[in-house]
Amino acid sequence: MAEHLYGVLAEFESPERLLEATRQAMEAGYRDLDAFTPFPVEGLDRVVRLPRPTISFAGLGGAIAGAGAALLMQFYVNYDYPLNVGGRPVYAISAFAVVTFELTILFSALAMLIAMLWQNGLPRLNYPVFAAKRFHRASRDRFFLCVNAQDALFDERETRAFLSGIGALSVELVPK
Amino acid sequence: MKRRTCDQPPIARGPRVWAGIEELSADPEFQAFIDAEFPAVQELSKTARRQFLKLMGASFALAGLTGCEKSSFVAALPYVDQPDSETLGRPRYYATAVLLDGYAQPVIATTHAGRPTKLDGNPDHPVTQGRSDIFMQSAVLQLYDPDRANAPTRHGEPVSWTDVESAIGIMREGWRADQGEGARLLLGPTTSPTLLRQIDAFLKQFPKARVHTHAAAGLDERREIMAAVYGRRVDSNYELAVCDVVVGLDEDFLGPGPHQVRNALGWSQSRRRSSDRPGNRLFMAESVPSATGALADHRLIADAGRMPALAEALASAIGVVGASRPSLTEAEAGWIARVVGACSEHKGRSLFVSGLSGGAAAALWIARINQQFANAGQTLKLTDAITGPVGAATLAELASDISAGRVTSLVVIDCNPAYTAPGELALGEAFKRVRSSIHVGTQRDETGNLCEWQLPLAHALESWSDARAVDGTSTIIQPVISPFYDVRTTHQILAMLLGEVDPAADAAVRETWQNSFGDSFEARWKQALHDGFVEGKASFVTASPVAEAVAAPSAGGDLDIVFRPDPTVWDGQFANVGWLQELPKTLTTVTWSNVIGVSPALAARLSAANGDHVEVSVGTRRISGPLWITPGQADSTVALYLGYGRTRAGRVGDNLGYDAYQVRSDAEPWLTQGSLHKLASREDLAITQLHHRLEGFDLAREISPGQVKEASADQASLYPPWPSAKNAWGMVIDLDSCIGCNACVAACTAENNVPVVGPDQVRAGREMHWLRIARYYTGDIAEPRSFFEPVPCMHCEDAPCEMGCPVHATTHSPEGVNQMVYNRCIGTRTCSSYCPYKVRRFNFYDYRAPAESPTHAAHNPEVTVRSRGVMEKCTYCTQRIEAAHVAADKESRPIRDGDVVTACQQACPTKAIVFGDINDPNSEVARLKRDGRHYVLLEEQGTRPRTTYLARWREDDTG
Amino acid sequence: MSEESDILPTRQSMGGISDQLTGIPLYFPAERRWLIAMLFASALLLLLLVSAIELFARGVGIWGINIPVNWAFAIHNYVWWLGIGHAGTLISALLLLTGSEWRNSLNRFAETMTLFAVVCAGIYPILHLGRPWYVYWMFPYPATMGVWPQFRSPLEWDIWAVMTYLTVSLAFWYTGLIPDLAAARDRATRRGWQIFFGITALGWRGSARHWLRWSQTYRLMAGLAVPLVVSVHSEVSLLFAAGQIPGWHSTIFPPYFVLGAAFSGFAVVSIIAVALRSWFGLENLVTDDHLDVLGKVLLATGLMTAYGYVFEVFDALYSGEEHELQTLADRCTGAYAWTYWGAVIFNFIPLQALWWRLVRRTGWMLLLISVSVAIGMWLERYMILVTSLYRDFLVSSWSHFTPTFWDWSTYFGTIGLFLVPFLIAIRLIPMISISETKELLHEEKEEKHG
Amino acid sequence: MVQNFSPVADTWLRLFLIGGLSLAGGSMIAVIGFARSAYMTDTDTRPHQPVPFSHRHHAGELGIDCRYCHSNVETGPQAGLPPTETCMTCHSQIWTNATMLEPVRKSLAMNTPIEWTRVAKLPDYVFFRHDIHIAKGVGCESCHGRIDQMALTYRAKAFTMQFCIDCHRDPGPHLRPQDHITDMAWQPSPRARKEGEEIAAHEGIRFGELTHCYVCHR
Repeated sequence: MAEHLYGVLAEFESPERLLEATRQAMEAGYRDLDAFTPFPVEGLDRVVRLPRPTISFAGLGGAIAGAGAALLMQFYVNYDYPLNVGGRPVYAISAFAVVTFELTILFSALAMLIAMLWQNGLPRLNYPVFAAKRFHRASRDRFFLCVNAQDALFDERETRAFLSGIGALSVELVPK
Repeated sequence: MKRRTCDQPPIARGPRVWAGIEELSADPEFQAFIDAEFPAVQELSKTARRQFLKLMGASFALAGLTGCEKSSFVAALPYVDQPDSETLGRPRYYATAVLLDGYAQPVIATTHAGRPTKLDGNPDHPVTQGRSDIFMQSAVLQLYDPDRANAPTRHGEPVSWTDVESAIGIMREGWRADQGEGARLLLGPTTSPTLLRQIDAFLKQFPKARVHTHAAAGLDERREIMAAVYGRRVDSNYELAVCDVVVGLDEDFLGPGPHQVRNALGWSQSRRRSSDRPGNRLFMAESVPSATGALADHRLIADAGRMPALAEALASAIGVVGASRPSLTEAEAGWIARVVGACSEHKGRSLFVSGLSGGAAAALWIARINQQFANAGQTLKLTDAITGPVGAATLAELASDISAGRVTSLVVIDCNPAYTAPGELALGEAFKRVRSSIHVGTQRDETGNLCEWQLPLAHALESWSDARAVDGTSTIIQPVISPFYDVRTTHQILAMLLGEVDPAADAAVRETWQNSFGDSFEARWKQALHDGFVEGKASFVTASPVAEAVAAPSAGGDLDIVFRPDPTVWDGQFANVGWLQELPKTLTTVTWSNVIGVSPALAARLSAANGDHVEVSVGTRRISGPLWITPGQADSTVALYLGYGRTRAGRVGDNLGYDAYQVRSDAEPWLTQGSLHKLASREDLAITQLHHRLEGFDLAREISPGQVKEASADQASLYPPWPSAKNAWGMVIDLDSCIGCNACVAACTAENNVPVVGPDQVRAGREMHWLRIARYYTGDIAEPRSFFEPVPCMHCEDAPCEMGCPVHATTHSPEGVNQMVYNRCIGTRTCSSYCPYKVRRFNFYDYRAPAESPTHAAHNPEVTVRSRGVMEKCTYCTQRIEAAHVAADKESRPIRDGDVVTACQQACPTKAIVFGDINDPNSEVARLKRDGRHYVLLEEQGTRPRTTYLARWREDDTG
Repeated sequence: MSEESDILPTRQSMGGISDQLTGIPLYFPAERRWLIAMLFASALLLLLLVSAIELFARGVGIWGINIPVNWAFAIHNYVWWLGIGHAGTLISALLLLTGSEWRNSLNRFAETMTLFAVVCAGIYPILHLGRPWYVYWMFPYPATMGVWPQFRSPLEWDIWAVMTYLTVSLAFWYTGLIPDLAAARDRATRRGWQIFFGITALGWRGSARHWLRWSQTYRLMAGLAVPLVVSVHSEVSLLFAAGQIPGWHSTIFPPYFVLGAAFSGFAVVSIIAVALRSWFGLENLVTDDHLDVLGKVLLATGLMTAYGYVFEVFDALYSGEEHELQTLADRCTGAYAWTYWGAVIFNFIPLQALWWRLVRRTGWMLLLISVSVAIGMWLERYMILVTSLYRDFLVSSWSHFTPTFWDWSTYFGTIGLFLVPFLIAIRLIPMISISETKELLHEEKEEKHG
Repeated sequence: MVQNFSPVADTWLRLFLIGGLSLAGGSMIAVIGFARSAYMTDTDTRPHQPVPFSHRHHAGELGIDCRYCHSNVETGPQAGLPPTETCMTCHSQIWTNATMLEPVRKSLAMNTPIEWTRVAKLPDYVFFRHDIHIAKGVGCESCHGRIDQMALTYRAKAFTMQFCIDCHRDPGPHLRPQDHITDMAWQPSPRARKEGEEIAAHEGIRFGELTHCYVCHR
């Protein structure tokens, strides 16, 4: 019955309402929830029990990679063709610090950007919720709660009823 | 991508190249090519642009460093029949001589694949001892001057030599009829035995013919003065090497001229006699600052007109009979007292000299003083005059003869009277009245343009000839390259006048020496050619001053006007040599122009600044030029410099500066009276050093005998030491010996293909000389103490420049040389920004010459010619170092001290520059680094330079 | 709660903000004025193009540089532009971390400005090369020569620093932009806009998960950007401080340069803020309070820069090193004293007016002061380069510098290079962060209703 | 309703991203490779010569020593191309009328050089000397390859700086005994390094001093 569906989308007019509704949905036993909002809503992640994101580890990894690459590069080129430059030492660590620092930052920042997009599954131009009639307001001034069809408790009619029951401005089915 | 084709004899194509240029410079395609090759040109004004095209033709070296990485296949041309002696790519050396004012400048010519590229003094020759001056160095560029007369002409139309010979034949007909009545020869200064012999022969054939001589730079006047004093034709030779005290009156004996190298050698030799105090003392009284004056321990500033009085005052102070004491200023009296004090205990080891502006009046007293001190024969030696011919008439007489209509045919040989004659003789006009006139010279110059016939003369390096050096030793001049224009030597032309047909180039010279060598001719001839000179100086003669007191010329007019040959283009004969034009003048650092030198006080009176135009009037004649304030010039003396304002020098030398000959009088050619007033206009002079006051920095140091102490050469560093190779190159420059003569700069230019950039680029501050001679003065601008300080690359061991380069284009060699790799340079100019000494030079534009320029033949194939956008600088002549390495390595032996000699060191006439291996404790340079006067420029910067200095001696005031 | 405590007027709806800001690209209001501006800017850009062609065809000789002043306009303007390029990232990153809410209305165009300023700076190191076609030798690649770049050279550091700075700023800017692009996408009606924003927004849908990861990334990036900004201009200062030239060789240079950079940067931000707000009627978002804060920051950084000036003088006097003293004298009385005093006057005299609240809150006054600061900082860079080089250690190498036509044309050209893309950006992206403004607005409303 | 893209759009986008990245990476590698290609280094191309001179025949089959024609190689920087005279020493006796040799006879008759096309050449800013390399035990073959097997001469080794510097860094293994300098077939023995170092020691090669710039660039 629900195979052709992505889920049910309920519209709320303020973050507070959304939070409230989400809390109720969780209590009602819905687990596979998602929310779409114009800006990050304080505390939503706790209510939906989202795991802490792991971008920072990507960043750390990038930083280490960057520093390593920079040092390796600078040591190697001076090892490969050691030349006396103004009587300075061949492996002038202090002089290599600058490029090392820059590359650390560069790699780290890029790693985080890529990780963020990757984990968010972006870019993704076509997505079921976009098909929803009122979804264009999700980036404007409305706050949407979505119960996915995969949810154990999901039942097309009951879920709709439940959502309109907790004060959604509108409820609509989102096809796959 | 242009190529060096060293294994191709380039001379073969010489004439074609020349024709090429002539046609090309007009042709639009060539213009386009120039715009591509020399972007600089486009931004120049129309006239400047023409100027630049000229320049480029005359003074750039060729080819080399184009960055294109893909190496295409190019043509290679082997010999058809390779000369046995020729080793491809190996330079060969010939002993010969070039000429300055008729005197031989004995040289060793370096030739690559048959083309001379470098001249240096002949080491075996007693006069030069291997040293050189700027004129000798630049003669090679003169050889390749594209503006040289390349074929005989009549009224400017090219003709053949057979035409010339037939014309001469007709002349001879006439002369035979009247024994040469109305025939005149006008000779430039000459010492050539062969030429003199031919002249005699000519006069024998045509007894009524007359010979006149004309030397613009003072040779004639010197001889006249000596004649007036001693009553016979003698030359004076200064034995400076044995002098304890030298006293000069307006005599710049260390300045440019035929005697410079010998005098400088002698002076520096005695100057360096001991290491704990100056070996001699130098007193100068002068009106116009000169190199010699700058070096004097005690310098008196006096107007030129005062010299006879000063001479007499000296004489009376010393007790010369008949000398009365004229009234003196306090300064003059004090100076004379010092001189007398210094000389009294140096009888026979002191020397008094006076110059042209003092005239016979001063010279006579000086001669008597030398008599009194028994210097004559000791420090002052007289020889019979070696310039000839004896009994020749003067230029003035010629002028009057012409105007009197007594001259029908005139042959002008190797001089340019139409330009160099005193203005009042108006010789140019006179020449037009001569029925048939012939000019024989390397250039179709002002005179050549006036004469009916212009016969192109071979350059000394293309000629068989002979000449005598200043000490009288004869040199047989042999060609080191076959003439690449249709030219003849003076001897060939004289032979034609004597009736020979198509005489061989060496016939006359051989004949001369056949007579003197006699039976052992072949052997001695070979020997002479190999050595570069014939043993036997002019023998000394003893003469004593005979003349009674000579009256000093009476002073009229408000200012003393003195004339000086230009320090770099001399009397004007070198005007078309780009290298010399771009050399900074000894004391002013002005290039590409002459100036009117005045004292600071006079400038203040005129409220004029450097570059303001002023007008000089002498009698009715006036000229105007840019004014230059010369620190230490006498208040009411004005200095005019000869050699500029030429109109037919060629594409380099035309229309620069002003023509001082215009206001010159025949009676008083060196010192006259006149007036000066300021004009509204001004010009921006091309100078290489804007600021001369030392501002209290100790850049050029002095040391008095008391302060001398053993110095240690090693300098501290924060960095861990790098291991040195077996050789560690270093240089020491002795400021006490440097006479600021520029020979080093000229030599460097020739050796390292340093481009000439032209006045506009010099004005922009972009001159390219790898080695600059810094001129400083300390103290009051009215009575300054002057310094010369040559500044090449310091080759710092902890070089800031190297640290700045992002692409490893400048690095350090294990031998301590700061290397600059042009082909790796991308032109960030960081190195130059970081260089505390600012010795790096940058190719802001493409300064190279187009392939068509004949001057590319002068370029040293061992050194890359730099292209646009790369940095360059002194390399310690690395090509010579590497050559020495190869030579030593092939024999598996270490390099010996003296194996490597840098171009500047080789040229320096006072041996002030010493280069060598500082790892070898016995090397000359290592010894000097331990000398008590040794110091490091900007030592506090911690750059640890390899080039260091010896401080200049300052006399303890105890004297 | 009183109005003053709010930086944004609370009587405006989220939807309103959305429409207002997305409306600027989607239904561009000021067509004519924009075209005029664009025409002017492109003319300048054309000038740069001509100058560059001239330069590559003939060589750096067309500039006024010589020995010893072989660095002048190119490096001088490079430093100037880079300095300006520092405000954007600094403002948004630093203030994001400190959670100053007034940032939200400024960060977007400040960052945009940064990007293009850095581009302007970035082309100079290439233009000023003697042989620009070999610029790739500065990068480590396996060459057939077997020679590598020289990593002890401040110039080499420069390349890496500027590249990093540009890339990271770009990443930071884009990360913040994604949600707003989505907002624009959802507002777009014309197909063209839909596709453009559709692709650039990467399919952002504001899901709770997206927001979670996004916020963390954004904050961490900010955390990196701040030290980066400081490092980059410190490094640029080493370009001079690493040399031994008197007037360069000083330890104060890194902080001195960073502060100077922030100073000039904030000035340009203020200029743009005032301009944009009056142009697009954004008074409701860029309020007088914003200008007030900007004014304060400008004043603060200005005073710190002034401290740098004072310290430089002290430094020279304290060292007592004769060449340092010589350079100091040259700065105050030499041939280029006008640059020194010009810098002092333009930088610090009008600045003092900012002590008054009224001046800070009046757009045009702030604008004038900011312009004077921009000029002042330009003169300062000129002073640091030319007066240090034209008279260094050896008296015999002392010389002069006079900029040529091509010096100026290249400089003005880069202003075109800055304006053209900036004007285009105005038409393509929301110039103020929509999501963050809404967030702020919501918070304020929260506080109101307790 | 903001469903602007169909599902395929995503596929295209991904393809585009992957394609772009691999193109960028690929072109970089391509450029680096190209710099080493036979085209850029002019190896293996046989330029046209006025006379189809065969080293295989003269040096290989006839076994004429390199130094007979390139007589300068031990004494000067340039090995030198043989003057026409040298060719004629033999060809005045044999193949006297061969049309192939017309240019040579013409050169002698007209006294104009034969315009060969130079095969082994270095950029202007590289100052190479044959004599010292010969003197220190570097064989002809080390740089010029098996000339004795070339019908028409070509550049066997890419004369890149890397090629020179490799040997300058560590001459040992590349050196050979003096009597094998012109020996094309010479093979380094298994103990090449040891022998090479003996030669180096004997010739007093300045190890570590041969890699600084001024050795080759001025």
